Amino acid sequence: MMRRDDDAIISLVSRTVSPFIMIFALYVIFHGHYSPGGGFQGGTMLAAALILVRLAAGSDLAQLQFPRSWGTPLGSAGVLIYWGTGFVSMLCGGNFLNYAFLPVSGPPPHHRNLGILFIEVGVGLAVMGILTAIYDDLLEGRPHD
Amino acid sequence: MHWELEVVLFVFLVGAALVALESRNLLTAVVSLSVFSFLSALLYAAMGAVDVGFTEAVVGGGVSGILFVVTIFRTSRKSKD
Amino acid sequence: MTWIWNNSPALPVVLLLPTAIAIPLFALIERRLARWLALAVSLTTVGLSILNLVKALSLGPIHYHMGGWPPPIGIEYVLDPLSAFVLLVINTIGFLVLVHAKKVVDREIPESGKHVPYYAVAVLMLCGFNGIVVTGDFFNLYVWLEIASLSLYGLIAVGSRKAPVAAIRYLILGTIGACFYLLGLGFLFTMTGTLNMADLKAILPAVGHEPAVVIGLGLIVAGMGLKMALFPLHGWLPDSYTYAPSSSSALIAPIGTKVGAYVLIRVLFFIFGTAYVSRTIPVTTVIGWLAAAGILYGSIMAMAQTELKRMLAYSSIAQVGYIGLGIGLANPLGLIGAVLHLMNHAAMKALLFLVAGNFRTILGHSNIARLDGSTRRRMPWTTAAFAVGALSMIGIPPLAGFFSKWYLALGAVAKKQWIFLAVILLSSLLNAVYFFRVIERIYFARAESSAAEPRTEASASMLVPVLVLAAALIGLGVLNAFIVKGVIGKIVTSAMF
Amino acid sequence: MKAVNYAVLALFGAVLILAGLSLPDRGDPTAPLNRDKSAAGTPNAPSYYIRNPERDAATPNMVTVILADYRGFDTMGEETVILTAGLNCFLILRRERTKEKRR
Amino acid sequence: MTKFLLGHYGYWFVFLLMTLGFYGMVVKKNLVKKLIGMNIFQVAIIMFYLSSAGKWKATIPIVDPAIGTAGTARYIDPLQHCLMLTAIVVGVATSGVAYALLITIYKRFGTLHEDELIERMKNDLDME
Repeated sequence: MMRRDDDAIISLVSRTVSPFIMIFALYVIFHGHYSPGGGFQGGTMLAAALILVRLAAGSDLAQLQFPRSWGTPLGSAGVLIYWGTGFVSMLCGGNFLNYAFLPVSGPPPHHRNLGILFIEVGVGLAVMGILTAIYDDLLEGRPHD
Repeated sequence: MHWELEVVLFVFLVGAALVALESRNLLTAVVSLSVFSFLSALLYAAMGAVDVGFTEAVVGGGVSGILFVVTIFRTSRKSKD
Repeated sequence: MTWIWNNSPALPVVLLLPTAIAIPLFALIERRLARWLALAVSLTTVGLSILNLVKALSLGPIHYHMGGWPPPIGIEYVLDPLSAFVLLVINTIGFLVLVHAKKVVDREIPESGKHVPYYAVAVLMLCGFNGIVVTGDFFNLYVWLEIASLSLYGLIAVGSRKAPVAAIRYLILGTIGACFYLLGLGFLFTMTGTLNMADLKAILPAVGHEPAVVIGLGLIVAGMGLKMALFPLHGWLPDSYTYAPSSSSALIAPIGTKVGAYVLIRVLFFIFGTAYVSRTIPVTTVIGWLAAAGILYGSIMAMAQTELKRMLAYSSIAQVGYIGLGIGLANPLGLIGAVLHLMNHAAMKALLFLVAGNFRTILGHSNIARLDGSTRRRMPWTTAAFAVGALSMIGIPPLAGFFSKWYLALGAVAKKQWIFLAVILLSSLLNAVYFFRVIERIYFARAESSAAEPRTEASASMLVPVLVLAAALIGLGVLNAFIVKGVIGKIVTSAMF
Repeated sequence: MKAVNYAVLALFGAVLILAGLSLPDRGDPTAPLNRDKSAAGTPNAPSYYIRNPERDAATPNMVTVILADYRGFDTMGEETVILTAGLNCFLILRRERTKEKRR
Repeated sequence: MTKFLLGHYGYWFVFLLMTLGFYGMVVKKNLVKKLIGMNIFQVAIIMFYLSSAGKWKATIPIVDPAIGTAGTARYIDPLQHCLMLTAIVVGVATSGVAYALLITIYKRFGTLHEDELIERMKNDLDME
């Protein structure tokens, strides 16, 4: 952000909390079938954890954790996972996004369950990558340099 | 759905919205907007929409607020109305 | 082959989306791939839309269930003659503009790092518009509308220095429009309990008298009016078109506003039905009068402009007014006029904005006062194409622009709306005044420097789309009876008159 | 100009109140939203969504199933919206880093 | 009367918030204030959908084995929740683009007040 004073407490707390937010975010993504939550919430929390470190340690130091150039590619990959799940079911004879045609074993409800999991992961990746990228872009070209 | 809880939250929401709109200091306005978002997340949960409440709490109270504050820091903090 | 045949309604959207993602990734390998990918995918969608049009005309409405769920439960894509027709218009114009874009983008966007995301966002915009046109679900329409609008804001904002201001004004007004749409949809949804268009149409007779439904329809019309720049809601348009890069204006002007018009036609005549929107509540009458006012306002403002692009922008307000007028007439002839003008205006405006882009690239400006005979000598083909486009805008008979006005006039006569007829005639006159001003400067003004200037015609990638569009204007005019009978006639018979 | 703005605002509020008067009661199980069949006799989507997610997708959270399966295409559009926003920020704000270094 | 009040009070609050947001968008001159109004408007629309979704004496839309899925009156409508999740994302995306535009505008013209912006644009020499 602007000028930053290195505060030991802020740095310590944010670095300690950030991994726990990430773990909880992963839980939210993968447990979305059974409880409130899902890809979008989890992805936003992952982005929040990354942004927290960026806020506390400064954008330059946080590059070690999550480089600036990863945001957009990861986000694109997330959308591609979503689209790919739909497209594979299209190639296997169903309509677009018809998970019952996914080439996995088991009865159709199981296919759909798995399909939902795939796209939740895609959504999570996409949201995490792109929100972080937006944050980085907003900070690009700081006034003082 | 519990109407007593909802009415209280609605009143707070209107207050937060007014502060956000009328404050001359944009930072106050933005923080007030975050409060607004968080209260609305509570309201969604009170209405039974836990998923939406969760999302709004994470997005409105968290990431969107941060992005807005970043914007304020990159631009100006004062407003004439 | 059968796979393509079965999935053709969904394929344009399904193919455009991953291309938009692939463009930045492939551009890491080779910068020039970005443009070629965009061109390839938009050419593919043109082919698919031709297939879709043939399919919709021969087999009747085609329903494609996303995820295999039947309509009230899942989202369905519907291809009927109207959506297939608009799809073809949009994709063809998009392809031609993208072919033209290279030099303009090179010149008008200074940072070369922005070219790659520019193409990606342009493809996303096409994807959004394709989605809007084919979808049969109101909420899905909102989602694609947002994609298209967000891309438009970005495409405008990379223009000249003042472009971001125009973009944020467009963003705020556009978001108001989208919010109105969502709110109106909320009212409709709360009253009927469905989001599917066909389902809503079946339920409406039971609840049509409720104020909430009427107001929901009003809010949707207001939101779409904002998106298509209907007269009192046009505030965002002139600045956006002027300051955006020429290739963006050439994408937005023909496509962006037309999609708003398409949604209005779809909602008013295909879901609520003519009897409801013209007799139970007078929505179309209001639209008609506003459109008439917009035609006069746009034409008069266009006469006062000295900048070619700004003049074209005001002329767009007037031309969108014609479509609104056709909607306002609410009779079959008026609808024929509106749909025909949707296509003709898309071709004409694309042509004129591309010519403005050529002027800017070759001459470095597009100021009307500085165009003169030397412009004609330097760029004979471009100026000839401009003349064709301008004559078509005025409505000289063998060209396409004449026929849509002709059907609108017939519709006004059939409805005995003499004022609308007078507005159409008067505005043709005004069109003639402001376009002849430009043609006069190009063809009859003497060049300031008498020295013979070398011919510096635009390069092939910029010239071919312009010439194709000019030829298309002549062709559409000549084949007009065929199009009206073969395609638009089927659209009108499927509407609820 | 200011007066016009306030007039638009008043009109908007009045229209909303008028519409609100005819809306069905909140939380009424017999409102058109919550019936099993719509007025035209077509099946009503929300009640289908409540009854069948476990049978169709073996997932108890109805919102997840609707979001990802029944109306999955909406969600793909939503992801595309986010992607569009990201690419737009890229387009509007990002400058080329290699060039800056060379300067 | 009580039934009407109990069934509609939520709508009045929501409409009040909507009007507040719309007021911010059309009356306020500062662009940041306009964006704040936009956010409030969007949140109010989300609330409108959710208030129409609720049912008295119903539980959250996650299948509870103790209730079963035979009676739809025991669960809150899940469809609006799903729609509004999408709407929230759309709102965030719109705001993201708007922030980017605000930063660019401030860098170029040094103000976010609409009247001043028009004034400075007039004096700007870039004639395009």
